Amino acid sequence: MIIPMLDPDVASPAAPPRPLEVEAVVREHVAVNDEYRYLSLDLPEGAPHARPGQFYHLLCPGGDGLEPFFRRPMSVYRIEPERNRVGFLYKVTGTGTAAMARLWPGDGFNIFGPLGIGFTLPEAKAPIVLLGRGVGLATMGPLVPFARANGHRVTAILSARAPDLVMSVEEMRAAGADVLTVTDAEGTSAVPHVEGLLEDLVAQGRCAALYVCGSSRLTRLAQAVAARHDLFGEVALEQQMACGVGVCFCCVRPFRENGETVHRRVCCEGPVFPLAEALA
Amino acid sequence: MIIPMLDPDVASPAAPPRPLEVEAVVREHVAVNDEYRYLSLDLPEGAPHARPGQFYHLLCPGGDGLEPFFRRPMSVYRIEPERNRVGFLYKVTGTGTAAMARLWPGDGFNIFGPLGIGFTLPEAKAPIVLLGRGVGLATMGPLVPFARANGHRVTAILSARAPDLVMSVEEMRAAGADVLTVTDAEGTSAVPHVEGLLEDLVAQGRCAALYVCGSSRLTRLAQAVAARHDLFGEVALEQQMACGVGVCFCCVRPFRENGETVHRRVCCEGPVFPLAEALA
Amino acid sequence: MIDLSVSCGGLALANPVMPASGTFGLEQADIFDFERLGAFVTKTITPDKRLGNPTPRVSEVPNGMLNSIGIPSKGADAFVRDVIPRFSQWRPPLVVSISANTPDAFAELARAVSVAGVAAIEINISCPNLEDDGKAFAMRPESTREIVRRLRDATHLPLWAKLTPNAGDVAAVARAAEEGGADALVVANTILAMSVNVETRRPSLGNVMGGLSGPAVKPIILRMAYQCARAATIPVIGCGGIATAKDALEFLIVGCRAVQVGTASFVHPCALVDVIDDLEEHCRANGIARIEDVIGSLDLTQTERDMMGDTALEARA
Amino acid sequence: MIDLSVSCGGLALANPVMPASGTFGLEQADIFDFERLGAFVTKTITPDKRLGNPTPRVSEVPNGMLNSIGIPSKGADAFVRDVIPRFSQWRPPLVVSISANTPDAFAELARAVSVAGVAAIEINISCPNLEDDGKAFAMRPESTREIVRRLRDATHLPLWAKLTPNAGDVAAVARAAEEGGADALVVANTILAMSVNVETRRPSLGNVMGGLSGPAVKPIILRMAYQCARAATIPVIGCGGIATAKDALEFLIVGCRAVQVGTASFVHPCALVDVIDDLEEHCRANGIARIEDVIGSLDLTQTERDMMGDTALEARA
Ligand SMILES: Cc1cc2nc3c(=O)[nH]c(=O)nc-3n(C[C@H](O)[C@H](O)[C@H](O)COP(=O)(O)OP(=O)(O)OC[C@H]3O[C@@H](n4cnc5c(N)ncnc54)[C@H](O)[C@@H]3O)c2cc1C
Ligand SMILES: Cc1cc2nc3c(=O)[nH]c(=O)nc-3n(C[C@H](O)[C@H](O)[C@H](O)COP(=O)(O)OP(=O)(O)OC[C@H]3O[C@@H](n4cnc5c(N)ncnc54)[C@H](O)[C@@H]3O)c2cc1C
Ligand SMILES: Cc1cc2nc3c(=O)[nH]c(=O)nc-3n(C[C@H](O)[C@H](O)[C@H](O)COP(=O)(O)O)c2cc1C
Ligand SMILES: Cc1cc2nc3c(=O)[nH]c(=O)nc-3n(C[C@H](O)[C@H](O)[C@H](O)COP(=O)(O)O)c2cc1C
Ligand code: FES
Ligand code: FES
Repeated sequence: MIIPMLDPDVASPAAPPRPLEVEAVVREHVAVNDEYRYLSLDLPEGAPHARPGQFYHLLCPGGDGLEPFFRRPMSVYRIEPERNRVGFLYKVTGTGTAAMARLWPGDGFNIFGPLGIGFTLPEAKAPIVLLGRGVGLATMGPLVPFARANGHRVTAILSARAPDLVMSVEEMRAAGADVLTVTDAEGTSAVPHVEGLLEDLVAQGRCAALYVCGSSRLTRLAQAVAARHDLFGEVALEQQMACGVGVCFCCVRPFRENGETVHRRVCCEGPVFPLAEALA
Repeated sequence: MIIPMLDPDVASPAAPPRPLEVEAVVREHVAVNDEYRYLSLDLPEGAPHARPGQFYHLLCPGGDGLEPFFRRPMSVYRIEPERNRVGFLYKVTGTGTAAMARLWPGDGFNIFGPLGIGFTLPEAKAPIVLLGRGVGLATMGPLVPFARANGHRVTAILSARAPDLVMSVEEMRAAGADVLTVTDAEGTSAVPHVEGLLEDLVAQGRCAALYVCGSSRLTRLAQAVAARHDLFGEVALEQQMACGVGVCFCCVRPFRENGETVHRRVCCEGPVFPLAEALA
Repeated sequence: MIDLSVSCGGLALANPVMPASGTFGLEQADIFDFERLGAFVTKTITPDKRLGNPTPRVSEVPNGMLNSIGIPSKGADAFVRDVIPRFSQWRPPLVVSISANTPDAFAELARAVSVAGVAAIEINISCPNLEDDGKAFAMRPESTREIVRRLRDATHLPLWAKLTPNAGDVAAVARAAEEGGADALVVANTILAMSVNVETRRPSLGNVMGGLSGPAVKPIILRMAYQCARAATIPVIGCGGIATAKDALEFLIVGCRAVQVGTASFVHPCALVDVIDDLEEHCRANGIARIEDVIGSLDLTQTERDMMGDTALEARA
Repeated sequence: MIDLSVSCGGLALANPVMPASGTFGLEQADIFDFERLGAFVTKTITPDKRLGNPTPRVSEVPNGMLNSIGIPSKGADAFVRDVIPRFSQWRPPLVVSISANTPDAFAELARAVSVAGVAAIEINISCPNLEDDGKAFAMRPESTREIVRRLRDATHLPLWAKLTPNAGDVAAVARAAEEGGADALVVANTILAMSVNVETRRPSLGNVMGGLSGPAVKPIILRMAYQCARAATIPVIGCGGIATAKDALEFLIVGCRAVQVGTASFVHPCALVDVIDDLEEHCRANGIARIEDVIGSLDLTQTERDMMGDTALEARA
């Protein structure tokens, strides 16, 4: 099954949309592979729409011993303004996502968003490279059609444990990206090999900007390569969240800011940050 | 719809059955009138069965903002050992019963019981009179077929706010009881009038024993009549419960015991008590 | 038209509902209408810059959450310069929460924030997330009386003393705060707690222990608010597990003149406004003209309620 | 074969799980197998006959309950004569819980229950449901040291001191109880709380305030059990909101040598036996040979867990 991540005709609005708590309705809920599920929601009239890299804060339904108290942050995987829908690609890891996995088409689902700061594209249609692993792919998904729609060449390097767990390959190709996959099983996901791939892309003039998500190992690699060639770069980070809007300060991560270490909030100063400043 | 309360061929076991926590399955769940619902459950193999006047402690399912913490006590309304079923007649009054009202056929329902001490019949097939109001009728229901099966003539005086709210009339008639109804609407439920009915029954030799439930006003009346004519009598009482088995002492009610006031636990010393001793 | 206004701790509030410190900030300005609030209460600030505690800083528990945020702070100067002025665009009064580890620093900070645009100072003498096994000024009446007196001398602004529920005798601490010169009591901060991941055998919080908040604490804090309202003559502001108007009403009924809503806003971003709307709706539905009439209206005539009593009965028969 | 046995407060227990006082009685003998329990703990008795508090005596709250049962008691003589002998038919040791309002009466009662068939005495110096606004001996270290010392002299049996979570400094009270001669600490009793029916504006309990118990208190009591285990050298028995083996494990991991299960039995009548079975299952599944190895195994090496760390990642990639 192919799930396009962004409708080609979408350009990003100037100002970030104002977040809203809305009661969405489950349209489609399917297993993408053994580990990941895709959830598509119908939004109420007038609901704001997200930009690539933004997330929603989901109120997963309790019951049967699963009582998630906090909302759960999820990146938008598919953005469909004209159909007034939003889609998430997620992995069941604990209480909240397990509760979420019980949703049926037609069920109501309380979501709050869109939240956070999304990806920014480099100047002048410069070619970009996406580097992602695990749920990181979900976060990077919509960046492909977004970049293509804005005239950037896109190469995506997707990493996973095994070939059958690499996601979004067809989706990203369909969206116009050149896709390379590396896996632990094939022994191609090790840092030296990936570094080689990146260097080749840089040499071929296909990597003016680097976007990474889903692994601190890959983040550190991307930081090295970007520094070496002075490339624009961004990293999407994760941290546990309570408020999701910047007031509780639970979601901080450390960054390097002219010499000293500072804390930034993933929910509102991110989740997308300048690649060079993250302490991965 | 007529819901028989006890299968004719049932005689009460000698010793009270050992209570069990079991996962029952909803068989039937219907509205009897605007206020009352009937719930029939299939019991797992080997589940014990109740005696008239006993109750189950129900674990009403949480969800959607309804989170009952305690179990809820409910008298058995229908006892079907050979079909391995049990039925409850209940009114939605708050959190727990509202949660209960959401059960669908096929749903599991965790119930614990049977609990408490049920009704006892008088000697020598003596004729008995039931006096009940509101949910009290649910508690008295199975007493009719139980008494008839043991050769007692049964007269039931059923009280309610309005004629359409008097329940179990057909059921009790079908089970072999003479049924009189009194209602506030018709102005026939006032104590003096009901007292007249009772006195007539005593005079006609139809009232060797009195069973009352659902109203302290009627309980006091029954106590007076029983004392006047030295009749055997029992009253089924209600009190909020936590453990349901006699250890927490939250369900006490006051009783007169040779002169002094004592507390007895409704869950295990009742819910059925000697009529004369209750302080109604 | 229902009158929701109350006077509380030296301020006249349009309604008795305000955010709890640490759960509110300018970031929410585009999420709900700030004009609707009874007051603004800012995140506690400290004299100087701080990073706060290690992550994980929060953990969920049944019906509540633990937090060990600590008090990350940009320092007083930055706050006075950058934050306070921005609140002047809205009508509700601004209450600034402050904390410090020594009386001197505390007094100095009180002076520093006694500036135009600040309507009252909430003194967080109770934050259980700092070091010292959760102890704080407000753990003991004496230390409470002292620090409040000290701060009373340091500012002309109304002083709200925020108590800790970890104290053994909150009512005595409440009296001490009043004697010290507090204009109101906020009851209360979070309850020191912890949880453990049985798989990793690690505490769920980077700081090991943290403060419990949310619905789980409501029955405990409601009891303390009731005890404080009886023990002190200054207004009590209830704070602990309030998520709905019904919760707020419980606090008002036992004698609180206002309430603060914290954790609930993390679950429902517009909880504050919802509580205000539903309070008004409750008053309308129950023929209550002024919210003042609800305050302290607890009915202690305990008729033993009879499950079979004919009153109960009429309701059920 | 997993070894669940523990030595605790002068007793050798087949497993670390026992009922909490006031939630257990002979009435349960036909509901679950008494032989399975680590120990029996009886409802607190007082020197003389008592009726207990007015109804309603319980009220449910989110994830827990309030109770103001008080201590209805048939008196010591009836208990010694009629109840104690009946427990001799089972193997687990019998722990008798006692309470009184004066040191003399307390000591007298301790003597009275120091009879054959009783393995240890749990002294309830913490019941928050009696008069005096919930105060109790265990509210202060001094009064705790005194009463324990007094009772230590009154009986040769192991003494378990049950503390109150309403005290401001539970660790200090724990040390005081140890100094007084207690053989173990039970942490803890219920937390004083209340709730209000906003329709009737009446307290939900006949006694206005009552003790909170159930899952809602677990994070608070777990923190106190951890503090007491660090402060005292005698065994700590955790008690508060334990409903599952996972809950029990949290208490064992922070250093408790045993646990008590109370309110959970009201929701699931066989909770005690379920907790024991699941504890054993957890040990089997995790290759733990002796439950002793779990006790006090809290891992405080706080590596800041990284949501993106490659370990976390391998789990999620
Ligand atoms: C900005 C952002 C975007 C994300 N996008 C996606 C996505 O598109 N697809 C996807 O599968 N996952 C995504 N995640 C991770 C996702 O939030 C967690 O997998 C999820 O919260 C786990 O919740 P749980 O209840 O199943 O697990 P539990 O372990 O029960 O969660 C316990 C607590 O920890 C928090 N938590 C656990 N893991 C994470 C994590 N990795 N990041 C943040 N909080 C966590 C939960 O929110 C909850 O508060 C994203 C996280 C962030 C911060
Ligand atoms: C032995 C016994 C038999 C009963 N049989 C029936 C029956 O057959 N049909 C029927 O409709 N009702 C019966 N009741 C009453 C029934 O238990 C209550 O209507 C029910 O518990 C209300 O729960 P709720 O959550 O809907 O109400 P809520 O008001 O939300 O309940 C709050 C708390 O009060 C308790 N409570 C409220 N009302 C009563 C009451 N009248 N008696 C005891 N506890 C109460 C609840 O159990 C709960 O613990 C019986 C009660 C007892 C004690
Ligand atoms: C994430 C978080 C941060 C908090 N920070 C502060 C703070 O800085 N100062 C303070 O006085 N209280 C702070 N609190 C406590 C709240 O103000 C409030 O007293 C407590 O959470 C109980 O209310 P609630 O249950 O409505 O959240 C914080 C609470 C939370 C959950
Ligand atoms: C209904 C009830 C009665 C109780 N009676 C007593 C008692 O008599 N003596 C005592 O020391 N603790 C008593 N307790 C407190 C419990 O023993 C236990 O300390 C508390 O409930 C916390 O544990 P839990 O959350 O597992 O219930 C009682 C608790 C409840 C709920
Ligand atoms: S989640 Fe509250 S500040 Fe980021
Ligand atoms: S409900 Fe516990 S003793 Fe009756």
